[in-house]
Amino acid sequence: MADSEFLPLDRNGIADRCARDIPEGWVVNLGIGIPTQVADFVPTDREVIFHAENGVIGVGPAPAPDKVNPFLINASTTHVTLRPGGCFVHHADSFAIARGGHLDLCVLGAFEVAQNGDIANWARSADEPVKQVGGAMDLAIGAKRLWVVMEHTTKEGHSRLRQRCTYPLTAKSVVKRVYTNLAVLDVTPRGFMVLDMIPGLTLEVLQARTEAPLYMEELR
Amino acid sequence: MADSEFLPLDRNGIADRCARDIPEGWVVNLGIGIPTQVADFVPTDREVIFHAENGVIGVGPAPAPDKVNPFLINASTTHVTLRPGGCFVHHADSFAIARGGHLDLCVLGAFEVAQNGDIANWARSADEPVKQVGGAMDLAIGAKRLWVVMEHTTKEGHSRLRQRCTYPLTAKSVVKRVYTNLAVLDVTPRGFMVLDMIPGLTLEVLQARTEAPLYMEELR
Amino acid sequence: MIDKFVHSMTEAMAGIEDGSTVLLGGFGDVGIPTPLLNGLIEQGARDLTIVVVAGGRDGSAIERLLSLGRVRKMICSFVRPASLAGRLLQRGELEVEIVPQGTMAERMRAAGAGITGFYTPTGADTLLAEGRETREIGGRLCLLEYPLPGDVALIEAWCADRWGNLTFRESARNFNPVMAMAATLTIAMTRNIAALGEITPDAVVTPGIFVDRVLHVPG
Amino acid sequence: MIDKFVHSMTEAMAGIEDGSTVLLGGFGDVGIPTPLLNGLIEQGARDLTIVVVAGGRDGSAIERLLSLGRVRKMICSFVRPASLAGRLLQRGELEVEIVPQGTMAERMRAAGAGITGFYTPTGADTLLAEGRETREIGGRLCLLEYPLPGDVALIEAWCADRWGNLTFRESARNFNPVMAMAATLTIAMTRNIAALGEITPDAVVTPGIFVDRVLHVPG
Repeated sequence: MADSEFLPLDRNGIADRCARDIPEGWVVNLGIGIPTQVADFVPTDREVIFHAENGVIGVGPAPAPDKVNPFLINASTTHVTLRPGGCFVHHADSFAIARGGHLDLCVLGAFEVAQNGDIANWARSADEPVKQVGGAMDLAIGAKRLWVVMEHTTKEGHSRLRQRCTYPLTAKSVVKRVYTNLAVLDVTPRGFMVLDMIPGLTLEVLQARTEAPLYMEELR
Repeated sequence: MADSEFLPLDRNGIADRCARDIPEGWVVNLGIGIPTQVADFVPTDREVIFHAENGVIGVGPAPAPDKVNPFLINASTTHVTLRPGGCFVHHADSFAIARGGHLDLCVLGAFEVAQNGDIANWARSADEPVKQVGGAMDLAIGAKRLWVVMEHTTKEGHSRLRQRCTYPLTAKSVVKRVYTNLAVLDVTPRGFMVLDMIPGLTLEVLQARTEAPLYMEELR
Repeated sequence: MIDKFVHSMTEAMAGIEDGSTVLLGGFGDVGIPTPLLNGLIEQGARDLTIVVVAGGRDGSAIERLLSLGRVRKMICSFVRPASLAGRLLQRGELEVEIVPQGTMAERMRAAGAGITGFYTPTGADTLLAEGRETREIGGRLCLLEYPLPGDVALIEAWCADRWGNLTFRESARNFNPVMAMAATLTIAMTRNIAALGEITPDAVVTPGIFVDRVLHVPG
Repeated sequence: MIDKFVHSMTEAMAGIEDGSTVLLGGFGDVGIPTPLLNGLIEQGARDLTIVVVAGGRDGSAIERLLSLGRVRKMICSFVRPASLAGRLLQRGELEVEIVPQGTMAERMRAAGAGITGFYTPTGADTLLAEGRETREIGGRLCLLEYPLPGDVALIEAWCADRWGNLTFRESARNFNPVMAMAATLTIAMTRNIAALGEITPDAVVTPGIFVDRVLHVPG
């Protein structure tokens, strides 16, 4: 089957697909990259409380260019607004929220996710001298649910969904769901369960691009 | 020498004597009992910041009867005022101040103080079924300086300044100074050093009422 | 629309189960959510563990809860021998865990902050450390303490909005914000209500994230 | 009269010694006390350990401090390979300790709160735990973390009074209040000054207890 028979989602498409599954009322932290874009696809009339590591609770959309508040940024250090009902806390309180189980959801990018829910998203190898961990480890262990949004494969075509991660771990057994440009998959005791695929894609084709074994629930 | 030749301080006298030694600018926590009275003897033009365990920073004097704010009490649960510059924190932050070394001074009452600075002020015996610890253990280990104000002897005439405490300890090796109705004593590596005595009292008489050995620095 | 306001005491207390650990805000007579405590008495849950700074004065709602035999265990800093809690303890009808006040606050903060244990010098050299794990850190004996989470927290606030953002009056703040973050189900009563956004963002003391239900109890 | 205001940068920086650990507030470009950092550069202390969330952008005061060879070690969450810090690290000219951002904040809070150690699941299953003490608590692997105190903290505030009470602007709060409580000598710069009592008691974010010196830097 040729690629032309299905159209992988672009970054906005992945973000949009993820945003669809976030219900009103959840407290959500969005990581840097595609995750940050998820907020753009949550309708503004659906009240979702976005938390940023730097102590902003109730992050709103980007300001109009002439309304930028220089003191108000999110964890990606881009200027944002504050929703009515939002507030500010300091870094230790902000991470108390993240680590203490008060986030209904955290959405992170990743290099790899393993079928047992392990996530690798902070370093490409143990020997890499320069590392950037940020808040990923805190968020990964602390949120009630961790979802990952990422490309299904690397640029070289290697699967990012794996039996075991090959990159250094961020946390073990924490990922609940993965949104890729090809599919939505839950991490289950049996491994990756395909919930949804882009139109035109079959489980066989998806499996061919995925190192970890996949399964689908039979329709009853 | 008969008792009539010297007049032991009353509770106000002890509090007053202690207050004299508190310089401007210190952050001070006062325990329940005589310690609370110490604040009454700090002149209002000497800026001392009183901290109460229940999260009041900058405790001021008692309000006029018609100016009582029902929401504003100190750790002894009596109504107080707030000095300009005062503020409120929650209990965990309040004890972060106490335990984190941010109090220049804590003044507590005690049953006994030992010559190595041990303090016993929370329980009369290990077997006592009903205990009240409050914040004493937190304050005792956390303040930069711990001073004790107490009667020199029990009602039965037993010395409260001891070689070793006989009551259950609140903390070990923390008391720096003791103010009693008879004397002011520093806890030093050599034991209790008498700094000051009430008029008419001699070291011999004081020693006769004190189980722990005392010494005075010779005038040079 | 997020709306954490509930409109009756029954709704506020719904689902509190027998055997729950209930965190009770307040210090002295200030910041105690007495109407919620009365609601809990009415609701009927028993075999409770309550966490509260002191064992309850005569005539208080806590004393009433105790007198009805609804409390199995009390975790607190003070029990007065002459109080009902003191008498129940001496008769062996109430289990009491005495915790230094700062450790009590810190253990609840730890529960709220995802800290799974911490060391403190508080109490390490005392009776309270008997049979427990200690460790010398930086030349100082320290006691290992574990988090103190609640199934439920009952909180008194001064002002609240529909997201559950809370402010407190003066020293009525005390344990309330700490308990709010430490419980699975945080139920706040508030004297006043504000429209969303009406509480200045910098003035919010307890973010609504920590609050599940808000009951307006004027006066 | 308590007056924590100092009236020159020289006075603000007085006594910072070689070898000090300096906590630097800020996140992104917000809440960074750049004038104080420039003051520190001027003051001359070297062999510093700096604690800061990220390794400094091109053109930042942190980059300047690094470029002058004044920093021995950096404790941070992010170092970009292309940054000066990244290059110094790769050349072996800078020691870097990478700490998860939440652990970094919590370690400073612990330093300020008298907590002598704590356990967290953060990082326990990772490279960062290699060779370090872990412990299973409640079925979860946890890492033992120690406090991270500073000799000095440099803080940016929005408004201050003579007792050193501070407020912050929006997300400029970030690490500043945490670092203020974690350092022996906390030096704050403030854009605005208030008379004592003018900041509403409930609006004080950092009590003056945690602050040693305040420098007014308008604008």
